[in-house]
Amino acid sequence: MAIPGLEQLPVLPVVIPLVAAPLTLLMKPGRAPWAWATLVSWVTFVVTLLLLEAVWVHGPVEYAMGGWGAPEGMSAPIGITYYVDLANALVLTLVAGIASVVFPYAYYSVESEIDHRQTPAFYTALLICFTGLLGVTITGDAFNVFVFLEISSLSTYALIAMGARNDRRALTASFNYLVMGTIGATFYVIGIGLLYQATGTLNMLDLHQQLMGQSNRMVEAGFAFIITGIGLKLAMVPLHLWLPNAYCYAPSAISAFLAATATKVQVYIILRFMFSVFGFEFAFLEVALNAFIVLGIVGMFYASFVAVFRDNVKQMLAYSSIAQIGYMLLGISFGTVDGVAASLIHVFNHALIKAALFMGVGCVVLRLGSSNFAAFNGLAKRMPWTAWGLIISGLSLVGVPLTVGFISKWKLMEAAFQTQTFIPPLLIVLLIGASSLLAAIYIGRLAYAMLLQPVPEDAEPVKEAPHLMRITMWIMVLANIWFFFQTDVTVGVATRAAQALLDTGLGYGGAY
Amino acid sequence: MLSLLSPEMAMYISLILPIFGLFGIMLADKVPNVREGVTLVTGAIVFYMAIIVAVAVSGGARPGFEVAEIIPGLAIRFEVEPLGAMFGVIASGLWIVNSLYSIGYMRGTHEKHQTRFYMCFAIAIMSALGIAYSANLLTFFIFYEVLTLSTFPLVTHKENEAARNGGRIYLGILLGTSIGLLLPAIVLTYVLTGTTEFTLGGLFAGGAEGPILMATSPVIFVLLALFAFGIGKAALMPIHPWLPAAMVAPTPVSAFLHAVAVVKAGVFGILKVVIFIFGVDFLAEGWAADFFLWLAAFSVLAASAIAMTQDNLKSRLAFSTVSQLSYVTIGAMLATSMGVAGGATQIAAHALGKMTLFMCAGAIYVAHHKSLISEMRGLGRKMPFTFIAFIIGAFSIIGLPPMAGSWPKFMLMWSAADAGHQLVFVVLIASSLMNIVYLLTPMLRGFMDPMSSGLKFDKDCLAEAPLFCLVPAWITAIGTIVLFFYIEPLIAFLEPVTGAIGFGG
Amino acid sequence: MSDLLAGLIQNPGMLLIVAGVIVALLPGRQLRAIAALAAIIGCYALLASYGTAPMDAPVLMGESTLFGLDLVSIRIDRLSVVFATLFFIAAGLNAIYGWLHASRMEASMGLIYAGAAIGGVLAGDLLTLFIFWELAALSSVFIVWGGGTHAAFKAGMRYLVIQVGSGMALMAGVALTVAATGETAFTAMSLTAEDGSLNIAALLIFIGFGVKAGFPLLHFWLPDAYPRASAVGAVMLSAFTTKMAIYALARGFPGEDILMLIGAVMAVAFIFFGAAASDLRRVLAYSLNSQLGFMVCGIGIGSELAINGAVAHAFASVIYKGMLFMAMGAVLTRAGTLRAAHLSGLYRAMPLTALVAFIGALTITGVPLFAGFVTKSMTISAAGYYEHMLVWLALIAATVGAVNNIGVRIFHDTFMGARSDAAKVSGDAPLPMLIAMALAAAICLVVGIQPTLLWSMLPFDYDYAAYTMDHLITQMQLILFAVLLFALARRFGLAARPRDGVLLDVDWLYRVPGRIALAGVVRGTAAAWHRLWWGIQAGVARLVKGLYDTHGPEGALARSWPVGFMALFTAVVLGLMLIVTFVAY
Amino acid sequence: MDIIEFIVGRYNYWIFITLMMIGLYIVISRGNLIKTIVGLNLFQTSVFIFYISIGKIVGGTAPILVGSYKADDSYGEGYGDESHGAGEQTSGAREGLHDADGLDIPSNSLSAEVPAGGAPSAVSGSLHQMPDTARETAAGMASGVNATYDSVADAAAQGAEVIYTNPLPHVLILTAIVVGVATTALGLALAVRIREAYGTIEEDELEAEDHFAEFGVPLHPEQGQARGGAA
Repeated sequence: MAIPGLEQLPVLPVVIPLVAAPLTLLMKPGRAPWAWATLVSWVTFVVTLLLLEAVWVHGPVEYAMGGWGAPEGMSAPIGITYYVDLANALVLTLVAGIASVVFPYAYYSVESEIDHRQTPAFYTALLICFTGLLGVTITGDAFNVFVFLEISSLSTYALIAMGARNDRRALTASFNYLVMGTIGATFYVIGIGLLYQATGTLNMLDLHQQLMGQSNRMVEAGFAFIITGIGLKLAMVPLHLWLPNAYCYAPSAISAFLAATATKVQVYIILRFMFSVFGFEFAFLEVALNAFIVLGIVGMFYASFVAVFRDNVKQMLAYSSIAQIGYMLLGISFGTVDGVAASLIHVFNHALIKAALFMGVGCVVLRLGSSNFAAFNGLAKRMPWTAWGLIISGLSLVGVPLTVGFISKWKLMEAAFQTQTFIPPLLIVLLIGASSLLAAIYIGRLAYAMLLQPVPEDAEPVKEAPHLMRITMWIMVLANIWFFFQTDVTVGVATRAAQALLDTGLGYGGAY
Repeated sequence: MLSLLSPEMAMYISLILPIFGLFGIMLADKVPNVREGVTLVTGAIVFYMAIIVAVAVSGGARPGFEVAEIIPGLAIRFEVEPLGAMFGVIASGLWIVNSLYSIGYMRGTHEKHQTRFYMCFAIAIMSALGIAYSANLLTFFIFYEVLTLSTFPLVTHKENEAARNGGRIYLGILLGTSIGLLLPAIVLTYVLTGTTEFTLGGLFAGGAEGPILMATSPVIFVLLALFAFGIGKAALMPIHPWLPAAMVAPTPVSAFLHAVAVVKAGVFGILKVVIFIFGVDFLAEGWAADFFLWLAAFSVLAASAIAMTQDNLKSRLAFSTVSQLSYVTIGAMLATSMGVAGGATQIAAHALGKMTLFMCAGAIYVAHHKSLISEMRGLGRKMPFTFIAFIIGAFSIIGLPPMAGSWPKFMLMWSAADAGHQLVFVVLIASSLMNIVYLLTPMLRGFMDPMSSGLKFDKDCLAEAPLFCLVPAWITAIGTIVLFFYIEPLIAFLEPVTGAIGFGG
Repeated sequence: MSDLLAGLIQNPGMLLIVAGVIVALLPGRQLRAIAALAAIIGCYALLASYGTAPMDAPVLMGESTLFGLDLVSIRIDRLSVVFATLFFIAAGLNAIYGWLHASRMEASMGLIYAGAAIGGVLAGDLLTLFIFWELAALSSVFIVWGGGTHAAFKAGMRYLVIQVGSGMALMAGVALTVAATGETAFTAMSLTAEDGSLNIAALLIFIGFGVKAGFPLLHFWLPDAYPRASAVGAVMLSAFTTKMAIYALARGFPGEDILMLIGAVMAVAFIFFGAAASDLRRVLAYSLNSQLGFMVCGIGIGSELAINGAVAHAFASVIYKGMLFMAMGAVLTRAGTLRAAHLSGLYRAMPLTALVAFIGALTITGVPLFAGFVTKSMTISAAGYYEHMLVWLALIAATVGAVNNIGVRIFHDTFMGARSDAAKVSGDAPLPMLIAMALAAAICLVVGIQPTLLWSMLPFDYDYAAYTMDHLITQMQLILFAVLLFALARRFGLAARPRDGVLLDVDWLYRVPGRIALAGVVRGTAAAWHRLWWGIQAGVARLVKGLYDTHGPEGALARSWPVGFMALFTAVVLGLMLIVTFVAY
Repeated sequence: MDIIEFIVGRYNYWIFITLMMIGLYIVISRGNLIKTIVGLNLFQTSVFIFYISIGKIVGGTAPILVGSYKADDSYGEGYGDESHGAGEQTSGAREGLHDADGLDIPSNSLSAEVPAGGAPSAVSGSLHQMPDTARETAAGMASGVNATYDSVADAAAQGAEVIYTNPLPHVLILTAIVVGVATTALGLALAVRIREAYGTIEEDELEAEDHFAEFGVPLHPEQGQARGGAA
């Protein structure tokens, strides 16, 4: 890469929060850790933006950790490489962007939900989690993915458990997540081990080179382990069982952050492995893609049905996330540029949507102390800003035009129409429509409660959420609208990213 | 004055002003007179703007502007053509009438949440105008959804169990069909053609380069099915139940939204799709439309039959609306220029006629709290003005001169003759005859029969509804007669899009 | 002002309609009657100012364009003018007749009805004809409802349905014509197309006309509705609708062979219904229908003489039939009933009315010196001349029937004989009614004595001498023979007075099986839908319940599971994946 | 192929799989949180063994350069052909693996004799069969010394004489062990907190309490504190 002064750019998104994290622990409880974390997230966000721009202009960027790149004449780098193309640049920007909004948002929510003395620890964990998510995205080394995955996961377990002050179930949820997450990660490691045994390399691009045209049981088994492992982290139906409680009982800010980023990063990993690593020549890919169609559709409906019946808004949104992951899987399963682009677009858009929604719920939890439906009755009168923010982002979730959700749905349907799978395209599109409708039902339930239900008579008057929370939430809400009109960032980048991924997957272009 | 505002500016104003009106209404929450005043002033201005636009359109202009291009080929854009201008004028004009009526009704029945009521109405009218002025399917879809959502609080206005149930069905079917079917249809259109713009002559017909698909392709059928059922507001059987379900709303809502804005938005959409997406001639070439023609014909008759059995006046009118809306669908699916012109005329004629009927039904409710036909016997003698207005409206629906409703029937028959579907005659004639039975009988019983037992009057004098209820009903009733005589200008106005000026047109 | 309205408003009929609307707003019966009469005279003056024109060179006025079609609101030729004049006379007589007794609605609607009929006969094109056609239906139904009884209401509904059906058939025919030819001019057409096939458009129009003309099987509305109107209303009804249809047939289907058959059947068949009816106005209605048969026959024959005869008979028929309805109306006004079984010997109380009825009977039976003689003989001559034996026989038979129905039943049985209880009324008809009846009787006499007055107005110049020995002898023989026959029959009890009760006509078909079938279809459709709809709702409810059981907070698919279960599940999924990969590989 | 050899020859896999299954079984079947963590630990440990065993060659030594460079034409050229050569080699090796019957897992026979003959044997099937062991070794060493390519090639060529154990899996698994320790620590900490919050670390009891808290009715009224649907 030839941008003077920016040679070290790819490493910064990981290094900055990683270095900042332990420093946070040294700070006094209160504003300082929060301000520091926020600052870090902003700086990181700027870095990722620069990175995105660089990748957009100059093409994929490779960065060899410690200068241990590929020796002259050798295809594989020796050390760990960071490899940034548009796909992960987009996800990186997304994660950093979400963080830069959620971290400032977190202040009041954290103050109320977490023991004051623990705040430095909280922000430390948050930054580590942030690091992990960025690292997973940015790295080009399969084993390094595991390391970062566990970095983010471990801190996530801790963060979720911090919700225990509000509800002790956070502890069990966290514990369950820990067990499941560890199993998932271990599966992943086994898979990587098998691949390593088969190819002798861990670098993803090199793995792809080695695996081209090769299929044997070891690789197949590796594939199975990796997909199961990532699927578990991704909360792909039927491996989603840990997610609802984890998202539900986590502190509000954490719910918002995780829902918007964690699973999204996993989707990226799946994409990376399926197309960049295994590729279309890999015999089993097609079976997997077909399985993803089914899993995606099942997830879309099953989780939506559950969400419809939930009485806790956070749980409802958690299940909704599972359903939305179904859309992403569906997009991937088409195995076309449009499909993968649609998936990436939905990754981006859904992050905005869910962040806004969970932030809104966080405001309600802060003021009313509950995320049960009952608390939302008449909310439009009591906390109009929060309520309307929730409604708009809810509409976005449904896929109503003028919000980003519509773009996702549009691209997904467009992709479905252009794809030949064993299910007729029209049927898939109609199913997408039908599942959007289920989203409309549960969001409609929420909107109905907020807009048309009377305020409980014995309710005490409440204030709106603090300005900071409202503003940050509304930044997300407005982003939901802004990115409807400004689709260059999503559609443009995602399409090119998908193109690159698929080119790699098809065995030409892309890689080096 | 007309020249002071460009039609584009008028479009901006008419799309944005209702929002300001909304805030005005909100601010005037506690002062009903000011609140209703704001509604009326907004309505008057919007109506005026719609007329400016229509005048410009009749002069051959196609004012329009683009808000944003989302994805290449997919933009939020407005452009007015005669059909839209007509719908805009109807919707905004009748909004004023309806606002007057609402004052009488809402105060007369002491409804709660009147501010919310007027606010939702303002959004609904804005979205109706947005639908009218949309230049492509995406924009149409957006405002279509806004219309659905903004009318939901109106439907559930009474906030009792029945209202909630009705609202659930209303929203379920309308949202379900639009997201589940209409959106896929739009996406498929986009996938096939790379755009969703309403193109004169038909997007699929393809203009000079020739059609994108064979007119006989099954894809055309699938698309037409998605559109015909996806635009659920057109209430084509079997997706009509939302319309009777919506009758739980206060009568002004039924009168305006479910006789004018909402349902007309639906059939307007069907017409737009047939004219601008498929292309009338293109559709006529294939076989796809025939199925929907007969489905619409079935709707006409079956809905009439169901209407006959309804004792609740409003639900009888609702099924009548289902039946009458299918006229427009028939017109569209006949796929001739006279057919679409007939459909377009039916939009205008039925809007006036059915609104009269609903407002009269509401007037009866305001005056005597009667909604069942069996309770209205002999009432006509007490409120003759209401009942006579109803009868005029009914005559229009039946299709008797000199009420506007007769022309669409004639045009549809003409079109059926053109298309060679003589069986449509039978349907239209049977529909008229059934209309007589179920629309006129209750009203005449109001004059002829002895007073229902539930009605007690101390004094032997008239017991009419408030003037605010009565005058609007008479305005629209007279409107049907006026439109009868002014049909030719309307046809000429629509000619650029329908291609129908009559024989040889 | 729109083009269409500007064209229409030149039509005197349209002006009369406007006058009708204004009259509706006026207070007081007298004032309304005066205004109505003034409007009638004024509009007639307008018509008169248009003059007349020969059949082959009509004067067209009030042109406008609609759907690219040329509409002609007024066509002045001798056929249209004679009917328009007739309708003006009838309207004038009705206004006088109803001076004191017409309700607001009847006064107004009567004027609109007359206006619609006048507009219809003047209409130069099919669309304008359609407009007035429907307007006539629309306004006349209010007159039926003017009867004010539940029976009148129901009969009115039936009347409206069939009348609108007629209009719709006309509309359909017009639409077909227009679509095929682009022409709407109302000219002679044929039921057979050029290639010999059936002309659907013409057939639809023919059916539309036929309904109003009371074709057999399509006629039932007539004896159903007319007797149920008020005294004034029935007079109004008797004049316009059917004659308008006769005009339309004469204009549209002259010489259409099928009309001869239809006319013959009408002329004969309705005699028997008339004889069996108990309500006297019903008798008149059937008689009217039978007389229409004369005209239809004339039109079917299609010669100039026959057309002239049909038109002349229509003219006479409106007057004398109106007169008879007026007489019966007067009886109804005074006696309060028209049940044949309850009325006899009325002449003592109502001598002048009896006289009018007598004149009416003489006219309709075709006694020389009365209008009926000259007009009937024209048609009968036309039929004879052209050797339409069957038609000739039918017309003769109808004349005989008229003797019974009008001469015997209406005049003799009602006014003569012993005075029944119901006949003990306070006095003769009110003055305006008497004036109207006298005027009508005068017209009958004038036309009968000086037929050339009417001849000059007929469509074709045809030198016809009514008072020839041949005609006189034939007619007198017929009448005397018929009177003798009925007298003998009555003496030997062969022709008893009909008892009260419902006379079943074709309307039975729709009153009983038709109604049951329609109700069945309607109820069936509605029930099927409701069942389906409830089924759908119940199904959805069941589905939601089922989903709740599985997906609800406590459902197996949605509850929180212990970690062991999750792990097991994951292991199972992994196992499946491995198996699938191994199998697939 | 002899079935016994097949089984015995892959004993490291059997150990790994057995351990893994035991761990997983404990996680699945034990309701006690601590036991769950123990199971999880076993489960992870099995993976450590798996990794270590795939890197191990009997008789192999730590990847420290020994001896001196011996020119071996074929081998040297092989590497001299850059990635192309490497690719060929790998694919050749992979075919060899592929042909291996049974599990299709390349035989990683720890008991195999080290054949004489140096370089060619490094890629022959009977020796430790990591196809790119040599290359990886080279790479690992190269990174270790941060040397130029030439020296790497030299070193590789030299190393080819000595059997090195592949160090990379060991390195990787060190990281994994750290992760595992952290996980265990966190899990135990959580167990402590759960015990503080609920007074129990038995899962079924936790579940019952949560259920009661949420729905207000006992989870299994008829069975008391019986275990839920997991079984």
